[in-house]
Formats: sequence, C-alpha cells, structure tokens
Amino acid sequence: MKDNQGVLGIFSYVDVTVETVKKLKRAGFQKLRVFSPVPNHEIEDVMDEPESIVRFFTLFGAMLGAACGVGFTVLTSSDWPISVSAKPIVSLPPFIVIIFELTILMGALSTLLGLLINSRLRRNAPSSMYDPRFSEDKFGVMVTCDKESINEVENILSSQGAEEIKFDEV
Amino acid sequence: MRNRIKILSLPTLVLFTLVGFYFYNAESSDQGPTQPVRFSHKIHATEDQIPCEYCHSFVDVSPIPGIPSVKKCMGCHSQIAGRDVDYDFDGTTINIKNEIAKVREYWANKEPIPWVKVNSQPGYVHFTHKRHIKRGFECAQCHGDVAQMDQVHEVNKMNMGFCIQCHTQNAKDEAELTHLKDCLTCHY
Amino acid sequence: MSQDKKGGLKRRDFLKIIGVAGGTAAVTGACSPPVEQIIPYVIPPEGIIPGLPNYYSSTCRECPAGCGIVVKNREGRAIKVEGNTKSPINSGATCARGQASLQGLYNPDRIKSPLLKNDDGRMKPLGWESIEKSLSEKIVKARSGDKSGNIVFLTNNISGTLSTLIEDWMGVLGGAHIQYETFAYEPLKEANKISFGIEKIPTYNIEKTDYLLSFGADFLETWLSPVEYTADFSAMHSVKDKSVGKFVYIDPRASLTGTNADQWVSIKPGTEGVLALGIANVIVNEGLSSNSAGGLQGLLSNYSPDKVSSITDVPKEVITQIAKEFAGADSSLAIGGGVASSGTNATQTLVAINILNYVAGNIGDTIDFGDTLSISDVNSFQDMSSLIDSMNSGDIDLILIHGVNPVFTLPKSMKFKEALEKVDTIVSFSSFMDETTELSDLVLPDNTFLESWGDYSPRTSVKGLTQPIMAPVFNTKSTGDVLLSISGQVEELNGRYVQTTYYDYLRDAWKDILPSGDFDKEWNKALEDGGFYEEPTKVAVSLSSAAMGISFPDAEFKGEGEYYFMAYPSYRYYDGRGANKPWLQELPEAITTGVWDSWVEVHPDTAKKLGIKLGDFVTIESPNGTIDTQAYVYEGIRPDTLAVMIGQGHTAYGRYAKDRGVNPLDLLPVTTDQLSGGFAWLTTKVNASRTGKHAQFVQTQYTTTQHDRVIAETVALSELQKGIHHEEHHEADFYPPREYHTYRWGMAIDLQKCVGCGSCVTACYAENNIAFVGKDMVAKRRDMAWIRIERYFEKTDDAKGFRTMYFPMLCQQCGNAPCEPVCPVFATYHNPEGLNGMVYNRCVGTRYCANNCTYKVRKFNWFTYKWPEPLDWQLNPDVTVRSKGVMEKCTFCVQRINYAKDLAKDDSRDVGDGEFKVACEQACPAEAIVFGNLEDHESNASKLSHDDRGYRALEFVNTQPAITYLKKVVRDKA
Amino acid sequence: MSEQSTLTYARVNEDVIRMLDKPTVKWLALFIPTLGFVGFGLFCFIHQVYTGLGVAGYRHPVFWGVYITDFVFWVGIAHSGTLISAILFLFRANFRMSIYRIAEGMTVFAVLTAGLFPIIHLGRPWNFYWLFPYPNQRELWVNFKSPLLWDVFAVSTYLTVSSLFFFVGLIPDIAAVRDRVTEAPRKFVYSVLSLGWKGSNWEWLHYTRAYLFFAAFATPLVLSVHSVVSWDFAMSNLPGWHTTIFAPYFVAGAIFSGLGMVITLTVPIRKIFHLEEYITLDNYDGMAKLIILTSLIVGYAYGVEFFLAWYSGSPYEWGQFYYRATGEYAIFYWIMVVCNVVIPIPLWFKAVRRNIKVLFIISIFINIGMWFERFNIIVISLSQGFDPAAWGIYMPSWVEIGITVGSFAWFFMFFLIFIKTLPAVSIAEMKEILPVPNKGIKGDHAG
Repeated sequence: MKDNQGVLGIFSYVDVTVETVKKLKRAGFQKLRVFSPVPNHEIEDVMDEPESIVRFFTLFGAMLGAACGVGFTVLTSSDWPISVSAKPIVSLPPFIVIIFELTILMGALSTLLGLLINSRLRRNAPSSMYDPRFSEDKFGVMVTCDKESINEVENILSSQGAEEIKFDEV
Repeated sequence: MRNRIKILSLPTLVLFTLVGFYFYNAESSDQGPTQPVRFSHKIHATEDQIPCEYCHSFVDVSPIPGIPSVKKCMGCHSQIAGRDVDYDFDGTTINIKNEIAKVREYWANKEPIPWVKVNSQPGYVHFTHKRHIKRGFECAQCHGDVAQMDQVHEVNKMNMGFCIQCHTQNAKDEAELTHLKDCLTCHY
Repeated sequence: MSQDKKGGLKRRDFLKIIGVAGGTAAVTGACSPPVEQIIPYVIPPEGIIPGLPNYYSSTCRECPAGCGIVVKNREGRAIKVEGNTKSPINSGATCARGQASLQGLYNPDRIKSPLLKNDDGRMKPLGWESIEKSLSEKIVKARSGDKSGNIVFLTNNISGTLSTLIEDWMGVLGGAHIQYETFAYEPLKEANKISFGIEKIPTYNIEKTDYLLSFGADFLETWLSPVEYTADFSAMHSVKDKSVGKFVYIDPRASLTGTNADQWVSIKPGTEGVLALGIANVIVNEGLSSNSAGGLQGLLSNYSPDKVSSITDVPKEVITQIAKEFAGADSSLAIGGGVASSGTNATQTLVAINILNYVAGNIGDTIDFGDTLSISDVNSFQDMSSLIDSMNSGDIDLILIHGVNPVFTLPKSMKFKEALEKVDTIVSFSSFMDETTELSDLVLPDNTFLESWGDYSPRTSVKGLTQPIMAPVFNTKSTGDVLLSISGQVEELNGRYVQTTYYDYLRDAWKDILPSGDFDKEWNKALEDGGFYEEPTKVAVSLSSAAMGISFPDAEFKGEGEYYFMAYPSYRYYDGRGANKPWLQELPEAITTGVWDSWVEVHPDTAKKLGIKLGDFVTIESPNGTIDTQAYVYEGIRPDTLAVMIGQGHTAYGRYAKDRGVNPLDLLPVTTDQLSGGFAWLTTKVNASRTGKHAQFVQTQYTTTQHDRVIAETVALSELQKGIHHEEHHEADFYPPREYHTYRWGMAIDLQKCVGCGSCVTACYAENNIAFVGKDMVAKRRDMAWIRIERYFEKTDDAKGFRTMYFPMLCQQCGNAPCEPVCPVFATYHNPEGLNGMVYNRCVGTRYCANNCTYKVRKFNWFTYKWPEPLDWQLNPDVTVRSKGVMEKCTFCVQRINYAKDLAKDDSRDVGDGEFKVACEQACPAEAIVFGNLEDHESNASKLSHDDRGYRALEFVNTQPAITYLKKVVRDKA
Repeated sequence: MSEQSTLTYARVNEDVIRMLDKPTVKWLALFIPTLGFVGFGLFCFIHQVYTGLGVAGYRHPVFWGVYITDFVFWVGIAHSGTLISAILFLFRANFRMSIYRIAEGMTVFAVLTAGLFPIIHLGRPWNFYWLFPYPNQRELWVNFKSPLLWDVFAVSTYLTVSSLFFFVGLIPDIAAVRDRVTEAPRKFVYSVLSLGWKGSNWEWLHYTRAYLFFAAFATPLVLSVHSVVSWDFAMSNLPGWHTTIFAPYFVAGAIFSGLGMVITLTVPIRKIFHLEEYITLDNYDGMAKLIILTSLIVGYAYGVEFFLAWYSGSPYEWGQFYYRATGEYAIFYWIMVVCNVVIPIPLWFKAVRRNIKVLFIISIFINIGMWFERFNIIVISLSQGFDPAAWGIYMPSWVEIGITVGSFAWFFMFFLIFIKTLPAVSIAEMKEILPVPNKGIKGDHAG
C-alpha cells in the first residue's frame, strides 16, 4: 500500500555503524534510524538530530510548580487567616520550602511527560523491524526509503558488512 | 486512545473522590428518625399556631433549647384527647387519639418520653442557641421549616462548613469575623 | 426519689435527665454517631435550666475546719466545688481535699445500699425499711433488762444539730455520745487552760503579725484551719510596701509549712518548750519584753542560751537572733501544737510558747479567745481508752459509728479492732466500706455531706449550713433521717420528735440560731450565704500564775531504736479519709512530688549510713510493729529522725486506697501527753535497716535543683527595698509585635505567696476533666496535670543549707508560642484574645507542639482514659473529654471566659476585672494567682504584670508569655 | 573498570539477567521470615492504634522516640542512593555504574519505609490525611509554616522523583529483559513496563537529556529533603535541636549511613550472584573514600556541637551536651561516636578499603552508629529540655522495637523482590563503561 520501505542492517561494531550512516547520508538517504544497546556519542554526532525539546517540558513544569507553590501557600493561608506565633499570615520564608519542593515535583513530572511524548514510548512492544539483540550487543541502521531505492540501500549496507538485512513496509 | 484513557483515569478518580467527599459532607437526609410518639410539628406549629419557644423554652437563655417535659405536654393534652381520625403522617397512617393516648400513658407511669435526637453536635462543639436567638436568627434558618414537617428531619447537615459559611456571611465587621472564625469560640 | 423535701431535693433530681448534658462525649473519629436520645423531664424541676449551672452554698466536711463552699450543679449533678466568698473562714478558697470531696460523692466504691451481715459473715444488701427495723430491734434488745450505758454512739466532730439529736437520743437510751477526732489538739486546750484558764482552742490572727514563729504547727497543711491560715500567712508573708513578714519554723522536719519558712530551725524532738523558754529568757534578759515579766524570771533563768543550745541542738546565735527579731517585730506570734511533734510534754511545750507570746506581748493581740474552735469540744483520748476498756470488758452491747474510722486512725497498739470485735452489735453509718465498717453487723450508709441537710459550726462565730447539692447518688439515707425514723420504732423515743425528717428538725433547730424575724427569709438567706456568721466578741486573757509555776520535763521516748519516728498528718489525706480519692492520690506531695504511695523521709547522712538511696526499701522497726517502705532522701529532716505520713496503708476503703503505702500508726505505742492525756504522737524510737529491695520512686519531678538555670527567681529583700532596677531591653524581633483589642488574658503568679499546697492542681483536675492515670502511668511520667507545682531545693549560705521554691507551672499562653507554628494542622494557634488555643478535635497527635514547648506544659492522651462510673458524673459538660491520641493543655479555663463573655454580651458590655475567676485562681488559698485582662490597664493582673518583682519564665527564649511571675523574696545576705 | 575485564556487551546481559532466574530455596528461606517480621510489625501497629500510643515507651517530655529515629534513619539511608545515582552521575564518576541500580532501589524502598513512620507515630493515625492540603467542607487548610508540612511535601516529592528516576533508568534494561525472557506472562509484564523501548537514536537522544534533568532535579532535592528533615529539629527551640549546623550535618550523616547501607547490601549480593567483575574493588574503594569524608564531617559536627555548647556559656545548651556524654544515655552517645568516628579510621589505609570482609563489618557498625546518632539527637535532647522539673527518661517498648524490626523486614522484603524481578545492575550503563566495540576501520578514534 505504502511505497515507503524500511531496510534494516544489523552490525556488531560502532565504527562500522557510524561509517554506514555516513555513507547512507552521502547517498542522500535522510530518513535514518540507528538502534544501539547504549547511548553513543559518535552515533549521536553522525545522526546530527536537533536538540531534544524535553528541556522545554522541564522548564515549563518547573515554572508551573513554582507558581503553584506560591499560589497554593499564599491563597490557602489567606483563605482562613490563623495566627501562629506572631508570624504574619503570609510569611514567605517557610513557604519557600514548599515552593521549592513543588518546583522539583512538577519539573520532574513534566520531564517524564516530555520523555514519554517525545520518545513515543507508549507501545507495549516494539515493531517487527526491531531485533531483540539491539538491547544486547548489536547495532542497527534502519533506512526508510521509497521502493526504488531499496537495492541501493541494500548494497550500501551489505558493502559495509551488515550481518543481516531485513525489509519491511513502514 | 486506550492509553490516554488510562492516563486520565487515575486523576479523574482522585478528583471524583474529593468532590464526592466534599458533597457527602454537605448532604443531609430527608427522612427523620421514627419517634416513640408520632408527634407532628405541623399540627402543633402550623395548625395550632404554637410558637417554637413555647415548648423549647430555654432557647434564648441557655445553650440548650430544652425539650418539653411530659408535664408540659399534659398541660394541653389532659384536656385535648385528640380526634379519633386517621392522619397521614409523612406517609404513615396514624390515629391521632392513639398517639395522644401514648403521651398520657407516659404521664401515668411517670416516665419520660425517649425522643430520638434529630440534630446533634459532637461533644467537642459547644454550640449555644441563646447567642443565635439573641442575634435575631429564626429557628427555621438552621432547622428548616419544621412547622411544615410531620416527622422532623435534619434539613441542614450541621457540620463545620455549615457553621462557617453562615459565620462568614453574617459577620458585621472584621473584628466580629475574627471572633466568629476563632476556633475557641466553639471548640474547647 | 423517695425523699420529697420542700423546695429541697426535688429540684436537684437528676435521674430523669441523663443525656441532656452532651459535653461528656469524647473527641472521636469521623464515623457517624450512634442513635442519641434526649430524655426530657417528666416534671421539670424549678430553677433548673438545662445547659446553665446552678450554685448552692454549703459547708465542707472533709476536715474539722468547716470551710464554706459553693457547689456548681449542672443538670442535677454536682460538678465543681468552689470556695464560698462569704465564709469568714476560707473567703472563697479551697484546699485540695475540699476540691476532691466530689470524688467522695461519686466514689465508685461507695456503699450502694444498706447492708446486713449474715451469719456467714457476708454483707447482704437490704432495703431501708428492713435495715431500720433490724436496727431498732437491736436497740430494743440492748435496752432489754433495763441495762444502761451499754450503747455508744461514736461520731466525728459534729458540732451542730446532728450532735444535739444524737445527744438527746443517747440521753434517752442511757448511752454515751463520743465525738472522736484523730487530731484533737488536746495539749493545746490543756495548755490554754493552764496559761489562761480557758480550755479552748483560740483563733490566731496570723495575718496581723509580721513575725511568725511556729513550733511544729503545720498551719498550711492540717493544723486547725489550713485554708484560713494559708490565706493569713500569705497576707503576712507577702510583699507590702516593700516589707515582708518573716516566718521561722522550728521542728525536727521541714514540712510543707516548714519549707515555706524564711528560716527552718531543726530542733531535737521534744525540746521545743525548752527553746521557747530560752528565747523568752533572752527577750527578758535583754530587756526587750514589753510586759513586766514579773514572776517569770525565776522560771526563765534556768534557760540560758548555752544550756538551751545544748539541749535543743539549736545554735546559741540562732536563739538570740530569733529572740531579738521576735521581740523587735511590731507584731509577732508564736504558735505550736503540731500533731507530728507532740510528745509526752506537749502541754508544757505549749505553755512555754504561751509564755513566749506573753513575754513578747502577743496575748490578746494576735491570739483571739473570743472565737474558739468547736474541735475544742470533742471527747478526749482518755474517753477512747475507756471505751476500749468497756468494750473489752463486755460492757458495750451496741456501738453506732458515724463519720469515723478508728480501726484505721488509732494506733494498732491500742487494739481497738480487737475490742470492737467483742461488741455484740456494731452499726456503721459510713458511706464507705472502710476498716471499721468491714467489722460492722449493720451498715446504714449515710449520704455524703454533698447530698444531705446538716449544719456544722467550726467555731463560735460561724454556723455553717450543709445543703444537698444533688439527690443521693446511691440508695443511701442521711443519718439524721434514720435516727428520726427509728425513733418511732423504739419505745422510749416514740413520739419524742415531732419532725419526721431531719430537714424539718434542722430547720426547727435553726429557729434558735437565726435572728428573730421572718424565719423563712432568714433561712433562705442563710442557705444562700452558706450559714450564719456573727462578729466574734473580744475576750481579754492574761497569763495565769499556774503557768509561771509549771515544770518542764524531758520528753519520754519508747523503744531502744536509733531514730525518732515521726508520723505526720498528710495535707492530702488528713487522717486517711482522703486516700480513696484519686485526685488526692495523684496530687504530687509538695516536697517529694511522690504520688499514690507512702515513703519514709531520710536525711542524706542517715541514708549514707544505712546505705540507701532514693527508692530503696527500708524496714522500720519499733517495739509495736514493723513497716517496709521506700526511702526519700531529704535534707529537710534531722539525721536522727525518720518521718512517714499518715493516711495511707488502708486495708479497705475502696480500690484507690486499699493496699497502698503503709500506715505509720502501726509503729506507735499508746503514749499520752502527761498533762492533757491526749495522744502523744512523737514518742517512739525506731530502728531502720535496708531491705535490699529497690523500686522506682514514683514522683512527678525527678530533679531537686534548677541545675544552674533560673526558672524560679528570687530577689533579696535588701535589693527589693532599694528598688529593683529594670533593664529595659528591646530586642529587635523578626516580626512586628502582636496587637490585641479589648482582651488579652493574662495572669500574675506571686512566688512569694505560693505555698505549694496543690489546691490549684486539684481544682484544675475538677474543672477541666483531667484524667487521673494511676501509679503505673505516673511512673512513666504520664500524669495529665495541666498545672504543676515545681519544687526546687536551693543551696543557701546559712547553716541549714537549703531553701525551697514552689513554682506553679502552667501553659504560659505565649504571645510568641513555639508550639503554634509547628503544628501542621493548626490544632494549636493564637487566638485574638491572647490565648494559646488548643483544638482537641483537630489534633492528629504529632506531638511536635509538646516537643517545642519551652515549659513542657502540654500533656498527651496516651490512651483513652476512663472514669469508673459514677466518677464520670462529675465531668464538666462545658469541657470536651479528650480521647486517645490528642494533645491537651491549659487554656486559662476558656469555658469560663466564654461564659463570662456571653453574660457580658447580654448587657452589651465588656467583661470587667474580677467578674469571673479561673479554677486555679479561685481555689488558691494564698491568692498567689491573679488572672485578668492585660488590655484593661486597671485590672489587677495588668498592674501586677508591671510589678517590680515581675519577670517572665525563661524570658530569653522570647516566647513572650502572658504569665508574669513575681519573684520570691529571700533574706540571704546577698 | 579494571583493565583485565573480560566483560563484553553480551556477557553483561547474560550475567545480569541470570539474576532474575527462578527464586532459589535460599532466597525463599530469606523471604518467608522477612514476611513474618513484616507481619509482626503490622500486628504491633494495629495493637498500637487500637490501644493508644501509650503502648510505646513515650512519656513526658520525650514525645518523639524510636519512630522518628527510624524515620530519619530511613530517609538518611535513602540519600546515598540518590547521591550515587544523581550526584555522581553529574560528576561523571564512573565507579557508580555498577552499584547505582542497587543504591537507587535502596533509595526507593528506604523512602517507602521512612514514609510509614510519620503515620505510625501519630496519635490519631486514622486522621493522617489531614496533613494534606485538600479542599474540605470545614474550609480548613494546613499550616505551611510547620516543618512537619515541609516534611510531607519533601518526602512525598522525594518518593515520587526517586521512583521516577529509578523507573526511567530501568526502561532500557527492562527492554533487555523483555528481549531475553521467553515465558509469556513474564514477557508480557516486562513488555508493558518497557513501554516499547527500542534503543533507537531518537529514544536515546531524549532519554539521555531527560535523565540528565532528573539527575539535576534529584541533586538539590536530596539535599533539601534531609535539610528539611533536619529542620524538624533545628526549627524548634529545644537545646540540642536548635542549631544552624543541622542541615549540612544531617546531609553528611545521611550520605555516610547510606553508603554504609550500600556496602552492607552489595557485599552479599556480589558474593551470591558472582558479580565480582561488575562490582569491583575499585568501586568499594571509591565508596570507602566517601565514607571517610562523610565520617570526618559528622565527627566535626559532633565536635562543633560540643564546642559551641560550651562556648555559648548557656547552661541550657551545655547542660544538654554534658548530659549526652555523661548522663543515663551516655552509652548510646559513645556507641555513636565509636561507630561513626573511630571505626571508620582504618579506612584511611588502602588495604582496608579493598578488604571486602572488613569493609562489610565496618559498614554494619556505621549503620548502628548512625541509628544511634538519630536516637541521641531526638531522645536525649527531649529528655532534658529547658525546665528541669520536666525532665524524664524514655526507653522504647516492645511495640516500638517490633515496629522497627518490622520496618527493616519491610525494606528487605522490597529489596528481595527487587533483585528477583528487576535488573539489579544497570545493563545499559554498564556497557557505557565497557570498551566500545569497534572494528578498527579508518584509524581507531573510539574509546
């Protein structure tokens, strides 16, 4: 139905993987995905993805938390002013602790949300193109291309010494 | 989609619990307890036009309004034996004469009538009727239109929220508000 | 109820209104309550409005002092005893025993109905008619064969109408009425007879003196009229125009009274008379006497300071110092006759004291024979001895016992119990199953004085009335009624009394007492006032020559032991009658802070010699018996003396008294004072040894000193006279000061006035529904008292080496309270009127507030404490009863504040100064506590809070308390 | 990592996932008694709720005792977990890799344990929810000025964040387990938990970023939580509590005790599961050095407290500290000093640091010492406050001991379940410190 095809090459070595990516990019394939058991700087560099936007989630969450902290403490204290120990009803020093904790709490929660949304971690099982060895010691390069380019991709992958090549419709 | 429901379900559940809890506490029952004598406030207060203070006579001098003694009941009912007719008492059919006969029986045996409390406060709440009456509140403002009830039931759930709402609305000035929202006014 | 008295009992009938009082419900969880019922009256009692208190005047009968009381009644139940301000005796104050009389009324171990002893020796409950019938049969039986003198009616001091009735009754029946008091002060009477020719006990005007010398008279505890004398003492000893009266206490042991003295002179037992004469000698020799001491020179010349010093163990300088001060004071007074230090020469000692007073010109000035005490009229100890002889010889067939427990209060060595058992029929009118009642054949339980009509005249000028505060709790009947009702069944008495009830009899009798005129009006006024009070007449006396010729023998001691043994009357239990009241058991004894037990006071040197320390058990052995009790090591006792208080060691008398502590009377021999024939208390020498057993000494304060801290502060008299320089230091505070409108409730406590009697503590228990927890819990420091008397012993420069400070500690209602900000749920907070509020029902029990309390005055409910029925009837419906897991503390009796404000609001005004009192203030006989509105600058409390001596406890913590303490004045060379 | 390591990516997976094999008899022999103790603790708690808090040894004036000691102890234990996982992560200290999962698990379970105690110690625990600000008909809120409320926020935030941190760290590893297990039910559970993790560069990109933020949050959080706990005491006015040194002192103490607990836990695991190649002597050496540092800090704190009490000239302060060292509780005080200051001294020697048995013994003493440190601070200070008339001695009752034992069992119960269900060594992060598998084309610049 779709004319996009996924081609997956499985490798054992990082440098080979990186070279493969470079070659594919030079050949004009931009829709690439690399699988690895560990995060790796060379892979990250060669993929050259834009910086993660999780940080905005974090920032927003933290700011929201701080605002909630201020609002919550000030409003509930003023709702029914009860005087303790001659302290003002709205007395910031003790509230700072609450504000701080809420900042962290909501910052952390929204970071998690950011991670889940951006990494699209929501399915129970990975797709069929996934190889269980990616969580062990194998690296994978997946190219999404139109049907015509399959052969070219396959050639590049096998020339780089891919141990296995898989095809799937995306 | 299913996942989104899952994600939303928990906070929703928490929210509903909290809201439900809030309303649970504000709600009251509309079915009063069954009393040993089917005494109808409607007959006494509306048909016979007896003021509340006639029977609840300490309401403006004491924290406790007082429940009339059997002697007070007999003050009238030694004369009034009641009509021998059926009466629809909140859905139950009673015979007025029979009910008054019960009161006379208590009097003859010199026994008090074990009324069941409708409105009550826990021991750690020191509510005073006197102050509220002196301030000019009508009985019905808290107790509802008892004069229209046969069987008296709790109209307002008299919990702290009920007290506080009224205290907040009715305070004359800031100083009185402070006093009316002072914990030691009621709890000691 | 069966008794239908005119205007009397009916209106206090409570049985039909259970459930109206809602205040006893506890702080419980959120669960919905069970079905509650409202039980209305059948017939509404006149004058009672549910929810409002009624007050009835009466007379306290817990001891012979006869203080006037006012009892608060709510919904037909007596809930609080307060002093009657109209009574000239106690003018509004009470002692702890008076407060605790409610726990006699509601004691769960009261006899609940008449009892008849079966053949198998078991007591069987019976109806009143049958028991009265059996009693009249017994009387008839005893009278058969025209025997006479074989019936005895033994009572306590009942100087009033009941006494008249009994006298009359016994006159007809040919029996004797014996009034027996454990502490009868016979030597005092006899000495006055010798000295002045009046065989009476006078009243002493302690408040008029500025130098008081007490030879063992414990006038703050039990001596004659403790509440009155505490007030008097407080008046003479307090700061007036920068002068302070001086009080010197001479006794082998520093009692509670002794610890309040400016100087305690430790004297060898039995030599007080010698010291008195020695002082008189110095006065006369130095020409300080205001009287011509003619005729005394011969007697006094034998008592040179040197000689006196060697006999009494009192340094020569002290003798001269006291003599000079005593004679030099504007108005001085020497008193004596304390029970504990009465020996075989007690009368002579008291004559010597009279001589001393005479020499210093005090007779007629501070000693008043115009108003004598009714305790002067009780029967002598000799009468008791002869009663025992008669019982032993089988001359007594019927003995009726009312209000006394001689099996307990007479020394074992008198063998009263053995003699009593020989009596054919023993009838007891006791309300409690005490040691004597246990032996009885018939028990006709009397009402307590709070349930009955009666009168009591403690002294000539005071005729107190006792009226029922409530209907009897149990199926009991007043003895007066029983006597009248039986009269109809005994031939000789039949028709003798026109009255059928004791109430009528009493009223008729009072027709002679009250001024003529409209009797009903006078009677109602007397009921309102609590009695009838006259102005006493002055009686002039002079020293008789008999006194001048008296000889002064040495005191005699029995037993070969090493230590003098002192059995002293307890201000908490009196002669033991207080021991069944948990409030008194749990009231910490002032000196030791011990509770629920007995102990022996031992000097540190003696303790070292015996190898004992606090809490070790000691065996004390006299020729008459042995007791084992815990040691309390105390500097305020001579090394050659051991002291144990009287009142504990009951073998009956209910769950709170039974098998608790030891009875020191077990050790005493039957020895009498040579001249008066009264029982001599300090006449035995004992041996002591350590048993090797040790247990925790259960007390409420484990420290004896302030550990270099200044909580109870003092000021030297010289400094006070110079004028205390106040350093005004305004420390910068992080937050602005708090502002108050109309009210800020505050308090001032004068440490110079506080004597440590604990009356405030018990009043607080009664007012605020404070739970008593028992010995095991106090051992874990879980006592619940909201106000405690801290006592500190401080080293001083003088020879005797210590001074005692009593310091009442209660919630300071801090302006800047450390407990408030730490509560996560606002269960404690600062109220707009300056109170540190405590909302029990909001408390979750983190206990952080108590940790952060600088004064440690917060108490926690570790369990849900229970009041065994009917003790719970006493609970104040205006105060929440706390349940487990909740913090509690003093809130300046906020229920009383709210009540007063409610009344003021009816008249649209503010609460004025002195309009109401808080419970501790009200009970305090010394008027040491003054409560009031600090925003009202004219209020007493407000003025006192700016006193020169004023300071705040632990002020540097910056808690800004609402309580100002006034420093105690000391006379050290500082 | 030690140079002779023979570890490869594949072996890491194999070794770590082997730990999740079917429970052995030995494991059950540990687990069942643990459940028993948890049950006993529960029984004690029910007894306490039913009868009243009086069944504990509490008395005036010692209103806090073993329960709060346990609370602070467990919060403290939790801390080194976060330290190892977050702070050392930010500092790129590689010796954390092999132990951080265990430490982090320890954190979560310790906070779960600690969180029980504020409720257990309440007089009316059924009302514990009043401590949370929720809308109610009474229109009442909570007192944000109370350090106890700070605790509520700090501890619940800490529990949430450390659990998230723990879980996020686990995602790639759970995926690895998922890929290896075959039985359907287990596979299903791990599949759900792994959230479909594939290890793509996209996932790693966000993952590493998020992880960094978690670490960045956890670091100030961990410092704040124990500071807040210390302020429960420092914010009061009680001599012995009211001091500014408490926050750093408590944080150092927390790390000290936590490291002790990590060693106590890892030594047996390392032995039983033969993880010598993972948790190496170098790791222990690193932790031991941290122990020396923190031991010095707490030792310094002990000294400074004493010095200031003396130097202040306040009879209240000095009275308190003199009492600590000489009074009825002196034995506990000296146990604390010996365990926390004296016993760690041999760690200055490298040979000791690398001797597992000695290290294990020292770590146990540190645990004991740190428990008593909290006991001393809480109980001794309370027992002699300002007013001598209110002094008193507290000793725990069997109920408190039962609940304390139960709390240890509760902690170990979670821990035992953890090592059998989740990878106790981080598979992904272990690989980060292994040599990168390169073929060596075009000159080896990797490594």
